[in-house]
Amino acid sequence: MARTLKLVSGVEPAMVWHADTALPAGTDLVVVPGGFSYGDYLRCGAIAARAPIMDAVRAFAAKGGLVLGVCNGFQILCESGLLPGVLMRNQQLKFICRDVYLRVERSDTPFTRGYNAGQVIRVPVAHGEGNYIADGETIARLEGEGRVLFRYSSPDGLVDPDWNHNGAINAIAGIVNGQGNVLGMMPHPENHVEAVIGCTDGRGLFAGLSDHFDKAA
Amino acid sequence: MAIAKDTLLRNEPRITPELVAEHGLKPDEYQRILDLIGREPTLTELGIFSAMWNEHCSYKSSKVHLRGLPTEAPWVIQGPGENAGVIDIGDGLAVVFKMESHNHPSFIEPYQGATTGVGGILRDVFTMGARPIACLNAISFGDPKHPKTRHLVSGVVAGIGGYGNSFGVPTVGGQTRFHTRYDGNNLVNAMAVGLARTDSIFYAAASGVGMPIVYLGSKTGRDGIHGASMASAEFGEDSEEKRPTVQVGDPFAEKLLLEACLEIMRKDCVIAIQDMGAAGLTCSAVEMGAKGDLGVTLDLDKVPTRETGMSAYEMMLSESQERMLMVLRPEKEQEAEDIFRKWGLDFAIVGETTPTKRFIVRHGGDVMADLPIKELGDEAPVYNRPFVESPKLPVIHAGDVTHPMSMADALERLIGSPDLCSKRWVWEQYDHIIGGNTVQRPGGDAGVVRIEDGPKGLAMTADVTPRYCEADPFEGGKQAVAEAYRNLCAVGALPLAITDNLNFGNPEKPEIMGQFVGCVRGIAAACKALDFPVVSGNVSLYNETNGRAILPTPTIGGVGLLNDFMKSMSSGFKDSGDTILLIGENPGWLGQSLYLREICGREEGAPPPVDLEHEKRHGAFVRRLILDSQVTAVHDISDGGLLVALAEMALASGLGATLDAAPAAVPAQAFWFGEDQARYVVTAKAADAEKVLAKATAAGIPARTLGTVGGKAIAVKGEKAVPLATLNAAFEGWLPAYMAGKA
Amino acid sequence: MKARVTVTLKSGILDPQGKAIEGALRSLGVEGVASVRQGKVFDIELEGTTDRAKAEAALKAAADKLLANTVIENYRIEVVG
Amino acid sequence: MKARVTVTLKSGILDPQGKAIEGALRSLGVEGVASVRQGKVFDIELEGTTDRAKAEAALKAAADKLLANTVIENYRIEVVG
Ligand SMILES: Nc1ncnc2c1ncn2[C@@H]1O[C@H](COP(=O)(O)OP(=O)(O)O)[C@@H](O)[C@H]1O
Ligand SMILES: [Mg+2]
Repeated sequence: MARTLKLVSGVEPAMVWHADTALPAGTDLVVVPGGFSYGDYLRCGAIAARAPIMDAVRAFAAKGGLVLGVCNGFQILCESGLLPGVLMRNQQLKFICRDVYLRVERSDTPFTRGYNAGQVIRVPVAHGEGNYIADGETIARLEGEGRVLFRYSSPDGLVDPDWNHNGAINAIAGIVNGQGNVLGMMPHPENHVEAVIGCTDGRGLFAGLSDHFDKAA
Repeated sequence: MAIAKDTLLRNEPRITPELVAEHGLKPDEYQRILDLIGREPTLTELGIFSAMWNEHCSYKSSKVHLRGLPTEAPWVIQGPGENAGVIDIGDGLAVVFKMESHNHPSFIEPYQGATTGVGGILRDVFTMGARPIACLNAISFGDPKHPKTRHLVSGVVAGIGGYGNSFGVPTVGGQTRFHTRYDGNNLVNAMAVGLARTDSIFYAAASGVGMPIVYLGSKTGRDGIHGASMASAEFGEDSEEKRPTVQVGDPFAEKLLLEACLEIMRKDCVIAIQDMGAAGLTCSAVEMGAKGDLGVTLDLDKVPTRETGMSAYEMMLSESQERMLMVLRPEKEQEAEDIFRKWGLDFAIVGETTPTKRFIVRHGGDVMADLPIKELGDEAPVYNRPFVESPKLPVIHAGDVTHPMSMADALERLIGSPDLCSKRWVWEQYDHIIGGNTVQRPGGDAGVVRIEDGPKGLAMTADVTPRYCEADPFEGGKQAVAEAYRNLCAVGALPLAITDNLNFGNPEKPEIMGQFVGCVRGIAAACKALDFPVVSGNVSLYNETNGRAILPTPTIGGVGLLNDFMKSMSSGFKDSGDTILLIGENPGWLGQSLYLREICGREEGAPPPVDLEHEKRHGAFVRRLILDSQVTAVHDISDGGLLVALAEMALASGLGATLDAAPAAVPAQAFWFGEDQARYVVTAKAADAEKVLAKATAAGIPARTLGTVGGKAIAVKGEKAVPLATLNAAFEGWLPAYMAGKA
Repeated sequence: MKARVTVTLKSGILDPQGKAIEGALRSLGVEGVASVRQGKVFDIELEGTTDRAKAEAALKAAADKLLANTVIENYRIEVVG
Repeated sequence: MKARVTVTLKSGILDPQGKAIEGALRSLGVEGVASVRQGKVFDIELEGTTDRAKAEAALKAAADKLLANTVIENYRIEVVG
């Protein structure tokens, strides 16, 4: 993740220790990366969501700062209350590492401005608990407010159970909060930014963010 | 304060012949102990001897033969004998790697057994100062129809994934096989590969007298007591009952341990380091002292424990995971301790080095053990066990084989057979992309990872064909090395070195010992001829249940270097119209082939001979073609033969192939399904094909055109074409269906 | 003091593990299984307190803050002595 | 008929999850936690039988075959009616 941020934005990201209580001054994007925090014991992301640094992340998000959580980072954001819902075990109860296709639902957000609405991208997933679930009301609100940014689909954009590898409700792969400044997603766009490593479909997310900050500056 | 001749220590029983036997020591071995120390050992001492002198730690049956393996080359920094082997890859970087078995624990508790196997091998690698960058695993299970097999596959795969995924290292390759001879003894061989700086590699030998010995990591519990002795004993009917305390892995603790170890190594705090593996504290402390020509005194009252009332015996034999022993620079002790506390790990000074060359263990005010430290290792029994060579099997002539079905049906059947089918169900449960450096994922010939930011890349593979080893141990040993070599060449890597994991039955049986000796000699011959030295390894014997041994399974883990990872070659066809070429001779060897076994129902004959000179020349030729960008895809030919290799290339790409008929001189089935060695399939742009053929002629290497890439089927002239969709269903279908209970 | 906190999924929340176990039990020939729901138990030892009410308060804090995800899970505390 | 099967780790078997939770509770300021061990519960509904003994036998089979890993875990069955 750190490598991707640098590769796409040209800016070296700062690492923050879980027990710290403040974010570096001038932070414009907080990324909560993947990676089995605390062995994913108890529930994925549950222990990390309660780390001291998360209060600072919450405060940053409350002020409108952009937060991106990928994989375990998505789980942490849900557990910490920044995003609604939970990520349950994959439907087949197995860890799955493979490339999946995502339909980008909107392009008018800082996270997805590098894509076109309806575009299908190929990125890998690597998780055992990525099955997004929330109560009916929450799902209705997410859908009604257009807060689902990524959905598992077929290579030509069809949303279909065969292409929803973990069984998530409505094939949800990534959502934003009500203010639209916190994104959580299970797939790993940061792993598909170099042609030699797979493909470059994930680049759009980071390039879009970079663009967003350039415009804002 | 030595132990007097007749002291009976607190709560320790007298040593009886039964107790000696329970510790896996033979009467003459016990006599050796008596002679060595001049008195009856305490129970703790008996435990220490049993741990040090069992097969697992002492290599007593294998040592004399392992000496024959070539272990040197200009690029070898550290050969066998340390926690892992180390090779130089230039730019001040070293690759540290090793493979190790966790067979018995994985049979008793597949998930935890596999998990702790992965944890142990990762520790071996980062103990040397390397950051793990990839894992592989070679796993063998019994007959799919055996009632336990499905449960074992499911547990082992989940366990390997469970640990590696959580620890955060990609698993990029391996091998998965089935055979009824593994019914009661499945094999789990785990390999880890790490990256270090050549100027900061750490070793186990202590130095300096009066140096603090530090215990790091997780607390000690009663886990796996007798694990190492168990790994050296045959299973009987009652093994289900004799369940020892199972070790449980804690990948999160290990991740912390890794970061803490690398940090204190960077800060130059470490003189010597040794992970606690089999027989934990005993083996690690003795090795540190003995290698440094020093004595060691341990004070067990200082050892962090998880349970109350642990005896000296239990502490010395515990196999609790995620623990390390270190000798620190005294002036850096505080700094090291602070680092460990920061990572939330236990840190305790549990002893010191002494000039006496004695291994002294104190507990609760008593001396529980006082033994000569060098002799504990050096005087371990060494056996040159009697062995008989396996009888040579007859060569099966292709013309004498009758063929029960069409080529098309045979291909479909073979590609969907347990050994040849896709292992996607397995490797999709392993995170093979974490770290963002995986250039070639599982499913090809070798896994390839980028080294740091490039341009170098590392290729790795794990191979062995046990049925060849059974039929002819010497040729089988050669073949395992040759196949690893081939898989590395096929992705364009220069093969550098191997680790071996030698899994066999009971060495006290001359036939089994004969298999062992034959395979080791074969491996040695191949390593010598291919400039492919052995830098680390592991021996697992006594893999028998009720007197039936596993197939001899010397797994070879090979590592190779790509100077430019962007040039790594993959096996899938690339473009319609590319010409398909065969490199190597194809006389059509059917003995011990999967065709003969799966299609004709005959597991028979001598296995294909391996011409090491051909392997070397054909491998170099293929690497050259890749470097010169004259080929578009490369795949080596192994199990299943030529047509299976072609089908795999097609399935990896979705592009079919149109193939000429087999030459008249060779029976068609033998041509397409024979398992001759030293062969590759390559594809080239039509315009380059002639150049490749000319180059081969000039180099004296057999090469011929086979056909053209294109279409949606494998179409051999004069045979029924097999649609890729049909092949794909068979290839991808079997394992998921089997695991779902439907096959 | 010893206590057990039992965490179970709220009804209406899908339980993929429970479902899978249900199916597996049926295929193992265990008869009459209508449904399975999986939950967690935490056996907790408390020290330094003999006051039951205090212990229960501490356990409630533990459950609310960490052991249960109250969006999808219920919990129950028993102090067993 | 309803039943609960509670599966707990045998004593002496390491519980990494419990250990991590223990540490997390402490750093969350939950006081007095000496140790945590995590286990599982299965809430099972049985149909087609009203015979308690039969139900218990079926549950025992379920626990032995699937719910518990008897190498490292113990289980307890309660039929709750
Ligand atoms: N247990 C495993 N773990 C990871 N990858 C595996 C495993 N088993 C098989 N594979 C992958 O499946 C592919 C086919 O394996 P195999 O038939 O052994 O290949 P080869 O004949 O080239 O040695 C390889 O890419 C291998 O890495
Ligand atoms: Mg191969």
